[in-house]
Amino acid sequence: MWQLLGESLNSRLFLGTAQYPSPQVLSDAVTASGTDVITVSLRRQMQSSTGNGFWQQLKTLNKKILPNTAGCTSAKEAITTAQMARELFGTHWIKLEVIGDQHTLQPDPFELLTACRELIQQGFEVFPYCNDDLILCQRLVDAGCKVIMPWGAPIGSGRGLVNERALTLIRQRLPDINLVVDAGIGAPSHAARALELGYDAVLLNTAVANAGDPVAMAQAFKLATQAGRLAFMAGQMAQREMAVASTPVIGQPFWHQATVAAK
Amino acid sequence: MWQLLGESLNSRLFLGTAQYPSPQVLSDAVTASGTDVITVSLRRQMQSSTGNGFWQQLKTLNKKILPNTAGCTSAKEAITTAQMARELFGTHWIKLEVIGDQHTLQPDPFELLTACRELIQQGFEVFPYCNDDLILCQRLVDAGCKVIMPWGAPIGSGRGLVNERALTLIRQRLPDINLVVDAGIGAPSHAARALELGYDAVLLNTAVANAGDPVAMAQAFKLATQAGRLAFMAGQMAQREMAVASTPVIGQPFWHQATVAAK
Amino acid sequence: MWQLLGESLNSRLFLGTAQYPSPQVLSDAVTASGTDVITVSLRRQMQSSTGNGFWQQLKTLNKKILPNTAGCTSAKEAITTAQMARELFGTHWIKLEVIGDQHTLQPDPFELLTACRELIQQGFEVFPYCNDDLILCQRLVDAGCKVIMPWGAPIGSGRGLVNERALTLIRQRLPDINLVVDAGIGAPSHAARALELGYDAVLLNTAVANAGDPVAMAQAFKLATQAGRLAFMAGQMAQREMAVASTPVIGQPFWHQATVAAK
Amino acid sequence: MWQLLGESLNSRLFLGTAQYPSPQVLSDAVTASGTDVITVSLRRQMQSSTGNGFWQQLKTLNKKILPNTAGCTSAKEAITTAQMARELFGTHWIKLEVIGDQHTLQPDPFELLTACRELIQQGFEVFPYCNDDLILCQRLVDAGCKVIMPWGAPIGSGRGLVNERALTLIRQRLPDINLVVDAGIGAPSHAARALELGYDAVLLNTAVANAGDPVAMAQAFKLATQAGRLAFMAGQMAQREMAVASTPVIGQPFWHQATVAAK
Amino acid sequence: MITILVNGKPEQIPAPENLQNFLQAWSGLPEHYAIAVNQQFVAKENYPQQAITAGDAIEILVAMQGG
Amino acid sequence: MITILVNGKPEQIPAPENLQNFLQAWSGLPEHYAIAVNQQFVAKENYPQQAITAGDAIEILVAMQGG
Amino acid sequence: MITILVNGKPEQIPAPENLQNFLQAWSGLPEHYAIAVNQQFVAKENYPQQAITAGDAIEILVAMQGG
Amino acid sequence: MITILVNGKPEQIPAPENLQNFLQAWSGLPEHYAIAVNQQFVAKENYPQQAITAGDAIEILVAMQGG
Repeated sequence: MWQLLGESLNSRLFLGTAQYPSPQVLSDAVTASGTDVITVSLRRQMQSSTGNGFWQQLKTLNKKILPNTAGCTSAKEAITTAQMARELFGTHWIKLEVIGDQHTLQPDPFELLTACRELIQQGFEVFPYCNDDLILCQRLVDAGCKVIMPWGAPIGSGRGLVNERALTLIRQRLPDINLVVDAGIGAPSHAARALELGYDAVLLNTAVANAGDPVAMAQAFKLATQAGRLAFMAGQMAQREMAVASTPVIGQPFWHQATVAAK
Repeated sequence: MWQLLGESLNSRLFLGTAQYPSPQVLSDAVTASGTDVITVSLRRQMQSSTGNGFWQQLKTLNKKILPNTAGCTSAKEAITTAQMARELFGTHWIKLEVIGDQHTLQPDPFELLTACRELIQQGFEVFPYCNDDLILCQRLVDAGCKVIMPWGAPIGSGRGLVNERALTLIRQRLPDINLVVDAGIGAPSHAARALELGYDAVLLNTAVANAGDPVAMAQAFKLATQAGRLAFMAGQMAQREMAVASTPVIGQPFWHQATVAAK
Repeated sequence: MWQLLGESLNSRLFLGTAQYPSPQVLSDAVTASGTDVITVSLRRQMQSSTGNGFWQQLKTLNKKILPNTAGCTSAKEAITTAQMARELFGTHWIKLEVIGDQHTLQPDPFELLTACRELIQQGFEVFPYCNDDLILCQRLVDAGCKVIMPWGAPIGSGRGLVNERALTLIRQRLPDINLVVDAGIGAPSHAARALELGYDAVLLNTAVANAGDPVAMAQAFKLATQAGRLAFMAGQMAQREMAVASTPVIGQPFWHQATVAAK
Repeated sequence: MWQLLGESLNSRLFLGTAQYPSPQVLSDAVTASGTDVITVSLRRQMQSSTGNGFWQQLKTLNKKILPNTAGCTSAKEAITTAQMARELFGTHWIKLEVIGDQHTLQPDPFELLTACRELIQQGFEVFPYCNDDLILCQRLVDAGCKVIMPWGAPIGSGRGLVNERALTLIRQRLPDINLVVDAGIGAPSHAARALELGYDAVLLNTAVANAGDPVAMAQAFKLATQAGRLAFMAGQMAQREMAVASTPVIGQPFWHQATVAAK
Repeated sequence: MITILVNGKPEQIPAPENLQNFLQAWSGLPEHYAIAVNQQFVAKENYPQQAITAGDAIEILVAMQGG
Repeated sequence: MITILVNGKPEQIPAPENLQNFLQAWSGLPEHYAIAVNQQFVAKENYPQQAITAGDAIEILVAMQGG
Repeated sequence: MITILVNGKPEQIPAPENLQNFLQAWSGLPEHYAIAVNQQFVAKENYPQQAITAGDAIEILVAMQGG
Repeated sequence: MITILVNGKPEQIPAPENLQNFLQAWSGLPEHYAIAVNQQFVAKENYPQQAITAGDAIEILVAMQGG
């Protein structure tokens, strides 16, 4: 059990709802993941849309909703989208995504910070999706964010934590902020690593939705985040440059001692 | 449930028994880890030894015993040690460790292969601790090994899987052999990764025994190995060079479309 | 010979002038490096200062001067420093450094961009020291920069190009901009790599000044940057996942063919 | 100038002669590379062979010849090939290559060591192409090798030094042996790095022969190996975890001091 | 008749009116939605005051899967 | 007498004056320098017009090694 | 009296004897152990046939924690 | 006539003979070469003593580019 913005959560896995083979698989994956927080977006209702179906599914899933501003490329667009999301989903939580490049889907630090300041003024709890630049993260905190979500790697790339040092630095320098690795998580080992570094949670979507068996993969991520958090709390051994025997050397039979002495 | 040399095992974590702060912590960690296989060694009884106590503890733990030949630096020493272990522990399983360098505790491929051939002749099931050289692994298989245990990193270093490509190659080329990553595992994320690569299990000791809270860490590794195996079976997404949106782009409000068109 | 802002340069190595054991070693290193551009700063004259001596040395060295704004932490400070540098050194070139964190000496993207816009308005040619975020680099170009200087690694760390993918992306997306890797270069191999990626030059200081023999190291960097550029222009082989024989297999004696056939 | 097996060499680049677009390009590349040692092989004369032409070309190039045993997969084959090479080329130098896997072209440690022992008995100077396992390297030295050639990466892969730690360890532990990185070098920066680690030379072929302009690339490698060696001798700065200012902080104008004090 | 854009498609309505009236008359209205007019969010309580005139662009957005 | 700061050190001068006069009288002036008053750059041609009054902070900077 | 090595320490026994007799007389014998004489394993059933003579090195090993 | 293999191709020669004679008669002999018979190296000075009989495999190798 941990606290996030006054909410008590069990899971440290936030799960996206897109790209699943079917609504049923989505529901089963959400359940298997044990997640408390799922991300959603806003779109026009399409003719062949399952929009209403999805609304009903959200009710049934009964999880904390974190709407995103996916696709926005300016502060203005992101603010409008966030306002619409607040009314529609009845939450002042918003995953703030302001894209600066259509090919890499990288966050735009400048528009992101601008939008962040305005939305916090308007009473939102902003979860900014940002890069791993400490200075940007610090500015977001200065703007009033209580949660920061640096990327591990580009969205949908599945490459894991490409700059572990940068992520570690952010954790060290922002000890009181809730930190979530968002984007780039491709495997449970990546999620475990983020938690081992002291991150509070991970947010992912593609790695589960595009797995051969999304439900099993959701469960894998559930276990991996639990493992990573347990390890962080348990206090991990330090990495060492050289080898250190795990089996004791005291009491070795003499042939070992002779060998050692000879070296 | 999986099969190893005719035994049905639940866990994919083999756990070492050395370096724990106390016998009680060892017992609790073994239990928390869910392991079915624990490693032990042979040493002279020391005056202040807990030798008999340890024997009783092994009885109580009631796990499959995998004795090692830790500290041996020649085939001859390792063979003698293996023979003594077989009689003492009543098992023909042996973790074959023949060290080639006292600083790095690297396996000696030559003495290892020699010992391996002899022990298999004598009816042992040999679990060779080896480096990540495919050719050596292939020779060990040719010698009759059904399990191969390449290292992730030097013993006790905790650096994880330093050459993932080499480990992946071994998995691809020896699809019918039980593969266990032995040594170098420092964190649950490393263990999860080994399983994600299709390895059958991991063997570790220091990462649990030297943790601040070994029992919690043992549980973390239990979850991580489960996560890694689930992920391997579920079919993982491919890593991608570039970003791919997880949130659908269809049905975006027009301001997004305008932006995209303008770029 | 290449063109930078209308200047014809031979060398692709920009060299810092700080931290050398003596003025003579500095002069010798500058000569050995073959550099055309050296960086300098502005400071108060200290009692034991070599300020005037340094001024004379600059005259004698007769290189293109690139003053920096080292130590500035706001756009305002950086702008004032740049204005002073322009008058003192008689150049409108300025290496714009606005630090966002005293421990990591990371650039502050926000103050940097603000200062950049103002200085370009005032007629400066700005060489911004920035991180490897494509979006920031793009904004700097939009502001009028013709040269961008992303870091390889933190200043003085000597860790090389820690995120080669990010640097490669910037090169691909800004094909018409002069790109210089500034900071983090610790060895000639790092400099060669930057040039191999298509960067136009590297800027470094500590790796030469703190070497055991700075003059020899300066020459090493000279050769390495030449090597890297030659390689970039020559067209490098693609990396391959698997091995490919360099020696031809055709015409092998039959024992080879038999072996191959048997496999 | 350095000494290798009693020969005085200028260059630390050994160059392969295969895969060039034409004999003329090969000659020009050899000249541009500045190499003193070129590798060759033995094959059946083909109908369309340039065998005689190549023999004449070798005479004209007038470099030290290092014949290889490329393609051999057993000690027996390699020994026969070495004996034929000694007679044909009139040299007792042999690059000993015994392949253990047709896909990865990895060296076979066992057959390699066997062949090595026999050839040294027969008076050869053996240059064994081996993996980066310290134990194997030590055995080769024990067998009488004065030169050891561990791989950087698989032959023809161009991936550079994939396990720098292992190569560094070999250098530290075998200080009196001539060490050459053979295979895997894809770019001048890789060659420079090998020399920076204290390796005596590099051997490469594909990176030059398959370059868009092999002659320019040969020159690039010439410069890079010179750079790497110079750097090794000059004494390189240590890598640091954190940033260290290169520009002095003493004498900063007060606005900097105010800023620092405020932090 | 005046022309407006609804979710990017041109539609014709008889005359300018307020948003509330427009929505009541609009056939495709989903059950749960939020609205922006000319890229500005319009809160539900302001629908009666929000004028719709020629050339206005109305976005009616619904919940969708997202990452 | 009024007190000003020169390169961070308090100095006393008889009365307010312009920067040009101040510099002519100032003992430690280096040969080559640039000046900021109260963190604003003052160009050489503006020294006669730049007033120096109580509490002003003058920075006189010279060339220094840098990276 | 002859001298042998037991777990690396010199011990004196009256005369050569077989391993079984030696062990019965030896004070520190643990409950569960395995034995090597001169680096060769000796199986339990061979203790009566295993001679112990001057200079022999006996290793009596027990179970120990290991990795 | 007996059949031998030369560089992997079957050839017929009238009768067993020594390697030196065989080479003198062989049409494709390059200027510079080294020889193995049945995978054993044969030094030039041993050509007269090296018998060639039915089924022997002769490899005549020349210098080739290599890495």
